[in-house]
Amino acid sequence: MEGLVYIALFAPFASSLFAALFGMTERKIFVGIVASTLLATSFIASAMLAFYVYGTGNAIHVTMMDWISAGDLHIPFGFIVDQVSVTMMVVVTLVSTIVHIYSIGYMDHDKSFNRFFSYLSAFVFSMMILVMSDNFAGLFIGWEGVGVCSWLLIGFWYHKPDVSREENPSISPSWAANEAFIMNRIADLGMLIGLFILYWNIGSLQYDKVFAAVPFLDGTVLNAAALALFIGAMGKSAQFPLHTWLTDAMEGPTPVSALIHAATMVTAGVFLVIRANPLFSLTPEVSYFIAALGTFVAFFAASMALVNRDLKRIIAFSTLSQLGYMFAAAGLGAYWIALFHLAAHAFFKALLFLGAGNVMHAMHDELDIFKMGGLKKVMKWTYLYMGIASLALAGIPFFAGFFSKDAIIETAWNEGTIVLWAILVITAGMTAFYSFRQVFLTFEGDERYKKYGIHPHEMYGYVLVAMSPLAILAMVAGFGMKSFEHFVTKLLPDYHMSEHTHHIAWFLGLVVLAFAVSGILLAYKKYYHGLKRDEQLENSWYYRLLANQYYIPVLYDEFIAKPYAMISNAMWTKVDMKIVDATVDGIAKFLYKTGDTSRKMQTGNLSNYLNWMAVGAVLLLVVAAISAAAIG
Amino acid sequence: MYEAIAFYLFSALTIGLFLITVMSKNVLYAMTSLAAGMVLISGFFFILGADFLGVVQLIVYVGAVMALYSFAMMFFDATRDIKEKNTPAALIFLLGGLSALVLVLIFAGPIHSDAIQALYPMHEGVGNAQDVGIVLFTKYLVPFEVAAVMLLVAMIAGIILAGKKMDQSLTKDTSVDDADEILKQKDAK
Amino acid sequence: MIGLTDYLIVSAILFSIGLMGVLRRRNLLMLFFATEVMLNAVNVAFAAISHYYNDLTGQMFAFFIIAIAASEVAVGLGILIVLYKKHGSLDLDDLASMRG
Amino acid sequence: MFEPIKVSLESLNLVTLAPMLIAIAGGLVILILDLINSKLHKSLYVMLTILILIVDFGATIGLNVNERGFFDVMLIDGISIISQLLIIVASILFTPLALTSKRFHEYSYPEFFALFLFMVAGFQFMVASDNLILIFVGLETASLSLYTLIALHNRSNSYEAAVKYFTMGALAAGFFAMGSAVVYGLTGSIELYQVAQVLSVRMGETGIMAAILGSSVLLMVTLAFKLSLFPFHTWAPDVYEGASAPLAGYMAIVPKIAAFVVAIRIFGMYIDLGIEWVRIMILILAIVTMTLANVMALVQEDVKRMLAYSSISHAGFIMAAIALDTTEGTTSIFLYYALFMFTNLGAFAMLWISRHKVRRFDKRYDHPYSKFSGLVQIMPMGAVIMALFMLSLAGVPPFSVFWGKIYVMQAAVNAGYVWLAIVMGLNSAIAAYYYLKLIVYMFLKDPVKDMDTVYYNLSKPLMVVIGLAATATIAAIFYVQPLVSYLYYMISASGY
Amino acid sequence: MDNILSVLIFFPAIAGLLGFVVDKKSARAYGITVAAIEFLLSLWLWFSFDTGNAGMQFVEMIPLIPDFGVNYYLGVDGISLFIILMTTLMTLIGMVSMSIEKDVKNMIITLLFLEMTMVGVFVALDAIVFYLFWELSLVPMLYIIGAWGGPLRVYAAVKFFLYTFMGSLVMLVGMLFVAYVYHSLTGVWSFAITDWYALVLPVNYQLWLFAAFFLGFAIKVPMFPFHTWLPYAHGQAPTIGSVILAAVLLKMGTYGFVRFSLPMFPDASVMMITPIAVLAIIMIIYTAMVAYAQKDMKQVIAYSSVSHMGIIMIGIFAMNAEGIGGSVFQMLSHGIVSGALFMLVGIIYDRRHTKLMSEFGGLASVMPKYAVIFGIMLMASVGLPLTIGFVGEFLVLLGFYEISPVMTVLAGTSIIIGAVYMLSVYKKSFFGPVTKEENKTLKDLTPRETWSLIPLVAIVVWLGVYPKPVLDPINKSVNAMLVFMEEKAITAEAKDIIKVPQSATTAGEVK
Repeated sequence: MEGLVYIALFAPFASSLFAALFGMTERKIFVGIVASTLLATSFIASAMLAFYVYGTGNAIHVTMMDWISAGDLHIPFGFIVDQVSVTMMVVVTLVSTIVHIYSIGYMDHDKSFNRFFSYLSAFVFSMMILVMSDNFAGLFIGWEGVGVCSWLLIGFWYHKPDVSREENPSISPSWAANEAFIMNRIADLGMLIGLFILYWNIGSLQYDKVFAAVPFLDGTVLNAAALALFIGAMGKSAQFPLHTWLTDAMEGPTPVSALIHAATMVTAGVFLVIRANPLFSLTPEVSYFIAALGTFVAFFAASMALVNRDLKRIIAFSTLSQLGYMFAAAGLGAYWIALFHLAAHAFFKALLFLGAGNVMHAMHDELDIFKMGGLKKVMKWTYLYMGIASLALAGIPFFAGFFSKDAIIETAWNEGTIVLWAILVITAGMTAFYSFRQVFLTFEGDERYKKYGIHPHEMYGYVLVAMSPLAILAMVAGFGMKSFEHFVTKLLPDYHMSEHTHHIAWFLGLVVLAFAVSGILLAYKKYYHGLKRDEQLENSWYYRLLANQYYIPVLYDEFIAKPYAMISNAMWTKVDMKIVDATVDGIAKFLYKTGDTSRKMQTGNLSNYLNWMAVGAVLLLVVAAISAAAIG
Repeated sequence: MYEAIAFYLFSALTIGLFLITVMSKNVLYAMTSLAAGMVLISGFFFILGADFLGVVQLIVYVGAVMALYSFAMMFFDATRDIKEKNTPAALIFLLGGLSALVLVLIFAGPIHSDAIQALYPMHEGVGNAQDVGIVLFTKYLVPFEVAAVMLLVAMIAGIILAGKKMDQSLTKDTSVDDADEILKQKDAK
Repeated sequence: MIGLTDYLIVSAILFSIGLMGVLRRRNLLMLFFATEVMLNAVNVAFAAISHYYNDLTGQMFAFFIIAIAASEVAVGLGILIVLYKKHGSLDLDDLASMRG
Repeated sequence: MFEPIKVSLESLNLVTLAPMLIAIAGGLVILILDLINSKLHKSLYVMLTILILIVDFGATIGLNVNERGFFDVMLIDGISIISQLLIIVASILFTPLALTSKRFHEYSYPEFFALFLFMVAGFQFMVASDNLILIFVGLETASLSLYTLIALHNRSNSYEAAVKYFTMGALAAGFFAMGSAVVYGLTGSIELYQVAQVLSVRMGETGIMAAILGSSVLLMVTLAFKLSLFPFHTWAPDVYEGASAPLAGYMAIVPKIAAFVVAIRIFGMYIDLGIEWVRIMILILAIVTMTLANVMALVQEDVKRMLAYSSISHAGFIMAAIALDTTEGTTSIFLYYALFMFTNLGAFAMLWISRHKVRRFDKRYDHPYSKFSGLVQIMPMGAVIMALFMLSLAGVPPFSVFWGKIYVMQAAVNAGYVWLAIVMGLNSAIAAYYYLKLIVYMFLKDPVKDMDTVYYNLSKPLMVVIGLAATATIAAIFYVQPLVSYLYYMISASGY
Repeated sequence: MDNILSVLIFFPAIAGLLGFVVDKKSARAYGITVAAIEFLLSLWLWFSFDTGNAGMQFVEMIPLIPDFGVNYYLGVDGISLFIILMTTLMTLIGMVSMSIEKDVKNMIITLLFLEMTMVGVFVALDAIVFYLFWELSLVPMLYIIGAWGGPLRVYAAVKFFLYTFMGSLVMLVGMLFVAYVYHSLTGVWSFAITDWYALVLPVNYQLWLFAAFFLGFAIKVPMFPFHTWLPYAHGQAPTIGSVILAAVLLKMGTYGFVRFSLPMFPDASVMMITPIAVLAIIMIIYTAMVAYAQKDMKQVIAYSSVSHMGIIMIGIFAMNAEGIGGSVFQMLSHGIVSGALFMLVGIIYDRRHTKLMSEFGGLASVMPKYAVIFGIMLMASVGLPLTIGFVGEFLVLLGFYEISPVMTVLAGTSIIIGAVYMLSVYKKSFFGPVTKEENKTLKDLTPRETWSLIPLVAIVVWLGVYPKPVLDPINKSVNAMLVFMEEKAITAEAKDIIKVPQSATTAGEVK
């Protein structure tokens, strides 16, 4: 079994290295094939591990070697395959494999084809470390590793120039990449602090030791640690106020968005909260804060998705919103539900993104849904996939999203947090609306793209085949909920609805469904028959507020980035040059001036010299007399 | 009483003469008053019983030194009045006055002590020259000989500095900016 | 009665006169005169102290000072002569080619 | 009438006089040789001088410590021996600089070498006595010779230098005489050991302080002039510039050693008597000197003038050690000069070889910095060696001056003057600038003029001297130990 | 070979002397060979180093000036061992990568002398010998900056020299005072650091001495506000000069803190934690901001050096094994990474003769290999896990957290603002379209450049993934030092703050 662990872990690494070998050469199709095969290997190994864990209920714990040891700190490269991590592994490798295969088709015209695979596999490797590590430091390796890969991949088309925010809200891929990295770094500092708190209070960063010791710690310490870790999670999972990078990250190639910014990396924050559940369950205040923030983000992101015109951004907002749901669940203590939603979401959201990728591919990278329409004629399969994924996202019964999202909303009710419940329900309606707004605008109605002289075409067949597992999972995954619960609750605390909630569960489900269906109907009414633009609405302040993401990116730009640049510049030109350095030079100049002044006594005239001698004698006398008087 | 009169007379005269030496614009006057002042200084020595010193003062100073100065004066053709941009008088008098004041303060203090034993006492009834001679040729023989060397040095120095050879300088003092000229002249030759 | 102090004060005054001369004069020859005055003033002090202590050391010192003064004159005039040959002047104000 | 005075030859201890007599006799021999044959080449005289000095050295080193001779006029204690040795060694080292490839005016006089030897003898007398008369006479003998030697260079600048030095020296002599008169008035003696005895008795008397103050100030003026301490240093830059480089280098060492010995004897006595303000006066003088000389050196355009200021600053540096009045402090003075000697010799020798016989480099200066521009391209080895000397002067370890500096500073620290050590340190940092400036010119700039970049004066003997100086500068670390222990032994034996 | 340390010191020096004879055209090969041999010797030192021993090894002691207590006293422990290795490595790599055409021979000789002084500083166990090499190292650097530098080179070189010289002279006074105290307590003169360690000084002495040493070291580090010589020095120095300066010379300062300040003045060090941490934090944040404002690529790296040195400083004053060990490791990491970054900047400078970022843009498209290596170094510089940069930074911040959480957060902002300026450099220079015509034809790395960078990349990854072989000996020596400091501390506060790791107390292997 240990061998499988290493295969699962290192196959993506091997894939990355292999692709990197050809990183600077022409497109080589076999690179994509080899990479996909290796990823598939990793998936198979993960699946086998999952069966093993499922079958035996045992976790596999391996320690590869020591990493850092200094003082009392000992960090090994240790990996643990237990119920939680194996779930993540399977999800990650599955989606990655599909995305890899998809990318062979999607990236076929890109001259950096090989490099792309190298990055993508490296990402998977980092993600595997993140989920498999048996200690917080290892988690942090993966954490940063996925950050870097995300940076590389968002900025994959680095050669694009910067443009104004009006033209492209993300400015440029490289800008978006840097934004993502820096925002994540802010959160990572929080995470590091969390690690430090745990280490200095417990003396170890190993999960088992930490979680064993957590119950004996002081409340404030726990709160601090939980909060700090959650700050880390907020960055990676793009929770408010660190959310802006996620939509900008859509500058990356679409497979990247599917894999990283929908299915896997962004859920790392949720994973962290789930993983550290013994800590979070001891800190109800922090947990409640997580739930509340999650709920807020769910609504907040959904609201922005309502009016957006960018195909990928809409999906990105929906991802954000769904992450909010997950945090809400995790914050409320329903860790396994959060994990379940995480997995289900990974499937349908990846599918959605890949579908969007197909559209982009067909539309020659056009993303404005107002310029699309009627694509169903040429892209039947894609329409089908995206439809399925949207249904799952909207929470229509028997699709994956229904089970998981419903459970979360039910949890909110169950915990008695009616406000959260209400918001989540409303958000569910909004989710349905914007998903179908997007689907309808893209695939139904008049063929607006013709104006722009675009000739769309369906994606390659093998790509569509490769996407099918996701579609199937998006449809059926929900039925595995019971066995999943059974599986993961061996590790995670089980969460049961109270008797009362259980009784009215059908009712609650109906409420949610009602909202979802009405959302779809509204979308149908407005957009199914083509785009009718409402100038008045589009110019209203709230529409513009939403369309501009509440002006938050602008605010960040104006109040953080620009002042920072300004202060930096002032620090350099004013403080460093004019004060610090000038002081040093000033001392030197002062000495030089003194020299210049005092050399004037050296007139060359003997008479002056003689006078100096006499003056000196008098001075000497004065000095002697004064010091004699002073000493007494 | 007699001594007091002599002292005050000599003091007044020397101060006056030396003031002329210092203040006069004419070298001749200055030198004459200097010589006269030195003669009077030897008067002090005689009053103080330092006969030998007085004689030496007369011979060496008034004789030799003054003769040297006179020759030098002739050489320098310094009989005319000298035009000097003297240092501002205020500074001079300030410094001179201050030093005088300080020195007077020092000397006016209880510098003299009866407790001090003379190491080389003068002997009653013995001529000053004899006393001096004995000390000079025992205790101070070495300084005496060194003084001889010093005079030798002075003599050699005087001779070679004033000698003809100094007129033909081997080490000229032209700057390199004139060097081109020199080179050209050489080429011309 | 004339005491040691009186002599010393005369010596001090003479010394100061000499010093003033040194400070004041710009003509080298005149300047040398002033140094002679100073040395003579010191001689008076030595002779007086010697007298009042009844000790010969002071006279010895005065004697050597005379010798030194004489040698200085010789060397000094030697230097003055070469200088005069070169510069044609004994004025200090003409003698400031090196400065700074 | 007197009884005839009987003096046994043994009680005179004539051997204490031997070193000086050798030098004087040597000078006379040279004069006689010249009388016999006036066509002899200078190299003969140079070698003769060196030989005489070597004999002198031998005689000195054989002296017993703590002896007095000749009616106690001669004082052969530890510092007198080591200072004489230093004087002689420095003289030996500087003499061969006469053997340039070009002829210079002063070396055409055999009298030059005779005067040189008389000067050495004068300095030796100066340090080998605590009798103010002999000190004075020795000082004047040496000084008069030195004035003449400077003037003999026979350039208008050298006359100017000689006149300046001479006139100020005459004034200083007046001060010295007056100071001695006050001392004599106070104690009835001019022998320092007697003076100390009488003063220690008289210390308690009221009103006596004014006279002590007067005497110390007057004597200090003279010594400060000799040591070129601010503001009595004004002659030094001009005289260094006007004198030939070997003499300038010589002046930076030998007269100062002699003057330091006298200063140790006089002011050490005052401080030992418990007169604290003398210490303060010396410290202030030292600090002002090293600082102001340093800042003035910063702005110099001529290397020789810069070295003049630097030697003023070094003197100030060492002057502070006198104020410490500890054995280590006194040791540090001699150690410093012993180590400084080689570096200084080297630096001035380098200037000397770059001297053109007739021309100056530009209208004003002989050795401006720009003359050394790009020296590394013209004469790499010379540039490296010169840089070595500059680094040594700046106090970069492990070159010789560093060990001197560190010893002085350690002495200051040991005596409880940590702040003084810090001031010294900061001053060394300032000083580094102007030494560095020369290095910058030599290594980091391009030559300015094609002519005058030739090194006219270089000859084999000079190369040997420079090589010796460089070796001694670099290898200081290996001989510091024996040097220190010898100096320390000698000084502690003589009770300082 | 018990005298391996002497060999390490003097081999380059002698080689440098002999180098005068070598023909100009072969000078470079000569230099590389010598540096390679020196590097192999240092490797040999590592292999024969007894990692189980925390104390000084390969000790050599020859009395130089016994009356004065100066000995030729050398030794190496876990702390200095790797800095020596880094020194020899960076010298070798610097020489290999060197692109200088003018006066190559002089450069080679200078570098060899510089190597001698650098190794000397790190192996000296006698304060005077330490000081000797410390000062001597200024001279070759002065020459390198001054002779091969940019237009302001003389100013920069002189500023560098004088600034450091000034500080170290004050330090020298401190050393002399310690020697004096040692003498007055024991009656023996000694400048041996190991002897000084045994001195228990009163707190006020400690504070003053700490201040004196601080000035010397802080200028070298360089700590805010003494850092302004550094941008000039780097800005004007040729690539090789910057590489050595950043990689090794700056480490002398921090090494000095570890070797002198901490063990000798434990109480004062503990009392000075807050002021120094404040300075270090200012240094971290302020210089990072200044770095962000720079227009010249090299200046960014220069200021980033200052910022990173702040991290090292803060770790040293964490007073626990994690922090100090992390600092020492970070010294190595910073040495390798900043050295590599300077080499990289030098490479583009050689091609374009400008370092202004506005002149570049889109380099990743024309110079992919270059961009990759730059990217790796950049990531190491911002402390990405599994690169060398992370280990040290992580340990430092971890260690300092015990002292002050708030200040750790402030210092930790370095991971954010570090990323800000480094990424901005990368974006401005490497991303975006190729706008300048001159850039379109740029050649990617030549084999020589590649092969001088590859080892560094390898080390960056190797020590990021498996720092144990390096970290263990460091840790051992640091533990020993902490045990010793704790025993020696006299104030209760210091005893409290100096944290000896449990592993060190239980193992009992420490003398």
